[in-house]
Amino acid sequence: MKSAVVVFPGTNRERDMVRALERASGRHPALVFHKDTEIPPVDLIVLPGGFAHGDYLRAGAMAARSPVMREVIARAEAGVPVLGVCNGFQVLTETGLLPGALLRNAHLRFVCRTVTLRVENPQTLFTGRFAAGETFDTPVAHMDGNYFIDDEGHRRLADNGQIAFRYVAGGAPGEANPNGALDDIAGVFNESKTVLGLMPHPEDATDPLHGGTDGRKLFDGIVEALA
Amino acid sequence: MKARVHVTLKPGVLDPQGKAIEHALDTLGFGGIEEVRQGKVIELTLAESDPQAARSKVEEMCRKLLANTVIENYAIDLEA
Amino acid sequence: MKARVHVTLKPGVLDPQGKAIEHALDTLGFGGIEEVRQGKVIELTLAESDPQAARSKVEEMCRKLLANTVIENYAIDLEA
Amino acid sequence: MTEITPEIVAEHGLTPQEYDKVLEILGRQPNLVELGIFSVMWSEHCSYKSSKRWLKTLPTEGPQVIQGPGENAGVVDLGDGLAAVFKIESHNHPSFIEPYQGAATGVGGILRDVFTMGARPVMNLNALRFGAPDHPKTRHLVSGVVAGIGGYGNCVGVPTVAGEVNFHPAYNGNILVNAMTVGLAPADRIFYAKAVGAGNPVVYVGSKTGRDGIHGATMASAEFGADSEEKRPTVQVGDPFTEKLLIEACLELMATDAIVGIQDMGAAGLTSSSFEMASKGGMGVELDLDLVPLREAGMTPYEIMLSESQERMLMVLKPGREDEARAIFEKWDLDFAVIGQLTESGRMVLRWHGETVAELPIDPLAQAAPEYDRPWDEPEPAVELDERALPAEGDPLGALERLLVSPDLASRRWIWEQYDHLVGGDTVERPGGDAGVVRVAEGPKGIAATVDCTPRYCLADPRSGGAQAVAEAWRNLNAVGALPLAITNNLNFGNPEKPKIMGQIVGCVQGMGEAAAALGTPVVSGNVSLYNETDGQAILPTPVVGGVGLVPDVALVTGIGFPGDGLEIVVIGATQGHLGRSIYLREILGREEGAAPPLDLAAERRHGDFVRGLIHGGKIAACHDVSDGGLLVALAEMALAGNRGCSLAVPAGESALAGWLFGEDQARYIVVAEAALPILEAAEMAGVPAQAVGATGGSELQLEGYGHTSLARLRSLHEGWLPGLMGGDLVGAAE
Ligand SMILES: Nc1ncnc2c1ncn2[C@@H]1O[C@H](COP(=O)(O)OP(=O)(O)O)[C@@H](O)[C@H]1O
Ligand SMILES: [Mg+2]
Repeated sequence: MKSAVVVFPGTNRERDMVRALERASGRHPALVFHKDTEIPPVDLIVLPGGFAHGDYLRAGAMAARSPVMREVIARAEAGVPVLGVCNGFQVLTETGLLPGALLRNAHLRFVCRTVTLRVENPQTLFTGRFAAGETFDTPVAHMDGNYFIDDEGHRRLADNGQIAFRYVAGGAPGEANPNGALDDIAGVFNESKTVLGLMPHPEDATDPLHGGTDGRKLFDGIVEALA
Repeated sequence: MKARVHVTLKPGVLDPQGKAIEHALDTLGFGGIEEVRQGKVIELTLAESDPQAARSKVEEMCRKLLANTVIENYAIDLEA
Repeated sequence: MKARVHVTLKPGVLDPQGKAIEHALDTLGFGGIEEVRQGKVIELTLAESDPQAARSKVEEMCRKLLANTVIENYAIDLEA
Repeated sequence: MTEITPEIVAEHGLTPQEYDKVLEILGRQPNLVELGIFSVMWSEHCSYKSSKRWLKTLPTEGPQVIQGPGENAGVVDLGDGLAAVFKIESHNHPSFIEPYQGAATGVGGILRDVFTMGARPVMNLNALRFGAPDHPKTRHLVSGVVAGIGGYGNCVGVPTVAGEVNFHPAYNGNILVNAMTVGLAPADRIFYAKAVGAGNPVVYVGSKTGRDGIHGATMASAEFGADSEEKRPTVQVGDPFTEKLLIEACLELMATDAIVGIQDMGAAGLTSSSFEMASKGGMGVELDLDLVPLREAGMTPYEIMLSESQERMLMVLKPGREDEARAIFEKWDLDFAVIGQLTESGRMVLRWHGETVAELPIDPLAQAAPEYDRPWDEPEPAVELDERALPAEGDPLGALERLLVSPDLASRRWIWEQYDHLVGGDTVERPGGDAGVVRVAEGPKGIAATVDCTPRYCLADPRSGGAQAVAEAWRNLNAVGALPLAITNNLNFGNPEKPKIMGQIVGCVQGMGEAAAALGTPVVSGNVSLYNETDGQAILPTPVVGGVGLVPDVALVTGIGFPGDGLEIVVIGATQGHLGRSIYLREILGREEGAAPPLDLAAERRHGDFVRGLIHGGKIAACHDVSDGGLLVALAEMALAGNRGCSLAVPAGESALAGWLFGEDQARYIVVAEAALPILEAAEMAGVPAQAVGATGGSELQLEGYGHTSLARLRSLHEGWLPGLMGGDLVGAAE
């Protein structure tokens, strides 16, 4: 599987992501800079975590309008799978590739801790290695992860299997839902399930030293689907 | 010419900051507060001096960047 | 009664957000922007109906919570 | 031109004697710009005039030391061509005035000190001291400081992996915010602040200069009065996004050989950075202030030279390399301006609008910086606590519960969950253990780091308290399996012009020096923050020690949590039951008195080496040092971390129970292993006291003869206190 990781000014989890992709695919992803207007031919485009443009104005807002994103949108519309993690998820909602928006955490604090996720739709190219309802642990680290969507959008997500993961009880002490997200939503797909955005960081749960390797299933599944 | 853009959350969108302020004001002993909403105000100083042209330019900025119309409304005030 | 509080950075205080917005608008091809500053607007719905009393109450809220007077100024507008 | 009156001199924090020296050096009256420069260069903050005499006594050398004090940060060798670059710095006064921005810019400042030397920052730590939990300002300060530290470090993408927090009324009017950064650099590519080569261009990069924090350095050097909040100086606002770009751009340029010298603009901004660089290289410098990128119109040379705007650096480049450097900074959307050059003159010449606005001799000004041997009182020895006169402890588990919810022992999770402690994907030990550990260069090596100080001991006995801070850092590093390499320190004290306070400084520095020598951890960098007093009330003496160690293989790192059932628990080190100055004495008996626990540095070293050997030999499954709260608290922490209970046999008689369970004897660790016996035997061979005390298992903490308490209950108490305190999170700006 060939992949590309997009780096905006202020992105800071690109290395974590690169290593997770390497572990799963055995190949080094291409790094693409925000000013680039071309992306090499790849099977997967990844928007990693961080604070693109400082997350000033709104998380992901400025990154969503950078030159490289025009190409990302074009590829996504042509069916190339896109994965956005944390800041990457925020960027994807700002471009409209994913529905909804990510508001400030309900408690207004940054939150970094391990959470437990439940897989809500295992029949996608991203989640094929999981069973329906399977739970796994992964860290979160964000300030704006409070997923919001209006009632009608919410209904459509639910009806169409677009809710990818929900926060459930299990992880560290504290509430299961770390940010107040509507309906405990941690990640969503686009309508055709070729774009996935999620707040947690599966890439930081791929090495025994991370304290758990549950995140590998996600990456291994993607590699398997796209090989 | 100066433009002031107010960006506010649409009614019905949860406003964690507004909620927190409401709660804090309450804790500080301020009673009689029915609702608090927090928004952004963005002040732009423009070279443009024609109000009509300035407004349409700022409109475009709002649609393209300043507001996320999935969750936010915006309003523009111009000052000479 | 509604009160609208504008909280803005004092002149001279660095405004990283405003700076970044300015830069982003520039990159999007909007020329002729001389300065951008970002502030907050807080809308309060109060039970109080007397303008005088409302204003002095909101004044106090600003000093105690809404504005950080070390780096911010505030202005209050009342609407009936 | 402004007439320089005695009032103006005094406003600049210079004494009449110091001003006489100014006149002597210049042979004329200074103008205002020049006076401003003298004022910041000779401030306590920049000149260390009260502490220098004592700092010189600290051990700073060792085979592992690549760079000791005197540069932006210290550098130690990690082997394999790698070096750790680290320093700690205070941002106490600004954080009290504006907690979010004060703490945030503190983190920004220490990050710059580290990447200035060519290192990529890989871990942040912080040591915080707040007033009494119920003081009306405390919640607001805690909430702002923690959010500010997180806001900056999280955005820049450096994991915050460890720290410490104390609450005490002595900090009501002066909180302490000490931030530490550890970076990783190639050992043969360290960058220094020394500028050489006449004609070489002086280059300004980063953010524009505004009117921020003018006189921050002098503010950090003056005592607070009740009116300080009124006189609020312009507070600096941090821009972590720009800092992140600055890190990337600087490291990119550092990969070339274009840089001659580089220095961040910290306190006293352009003045101290240009002065220090020229002074170190024995050069002169000429700056054209019209070329400095400015944020505001109408700034004067005085303001330009004294501004403390953040996220700026000064560099001297090799001639002809400007374009190459400019391209990198422009790629990252940062300002870049050649603002002057080095000269042979040995003088600093500032030009503005075609005129010379200041001309100062560099060396005489640096050499003549005041240095005081301030009078100091030998601290009075604390009276030993008569432990036999204490009431017998009839309810040890009840006492444990009360200790676990006490301000200094309750869980800090509420704080460190606001710090991104995982970014980078290399965090091996998260906050909550003994030291933070980060894997470096794809492993197997790692760096461990910790910050420690026990101010209540320092108050009782500055000398032993200063030593204890070093010993505790040493212990925390050993406990994760790191070989301690070196330390940095942040000396936080009251007004040094008072002999009593000066006596605390002298004692703590002496103790720190003795311990650093005995434990083989030289001091390679540090920071001094004096005048932490409000209305004559000084803080507790707080000489914070930041320790850095090498983990040879991160796979060997031991955590504090009990990893399984049926493991045997061994205490390394002698338990004598010293209760003087303990948390037990303060929290359970309401007394802050007695002598600090005695410290035996030779034993400390022996026990530490022994424990590290066990870890490297793969002989133990978990390890925790015993510190605040004593043995039972340490065991409870291990049980909670592993979510597994234990049972404990109490060898002591009823009368000595409290001392055995809660005494704070030094040089102790708890280790757990499959079997105690081999460890006891090895300890005996090594001349190290060791005692088997119990075994792990179950969901309760059981104290034979005294009943049990459930982990669930302990957890809810331990985890509940800080969130409970901070409950009404958003506390008023002006509260
Ligand atoms: N300000 C802080 N930032 C990050 N971690 C912290 C902070 N304060 C405390 N911690 C973490 O909480 C744990 C307990 O702190 P402390 O009791 O001071 O440890 P120790 O007794 O081992 O020095 C440690 O892992 C420490 O790193
Ligand atoms: Mg410890």
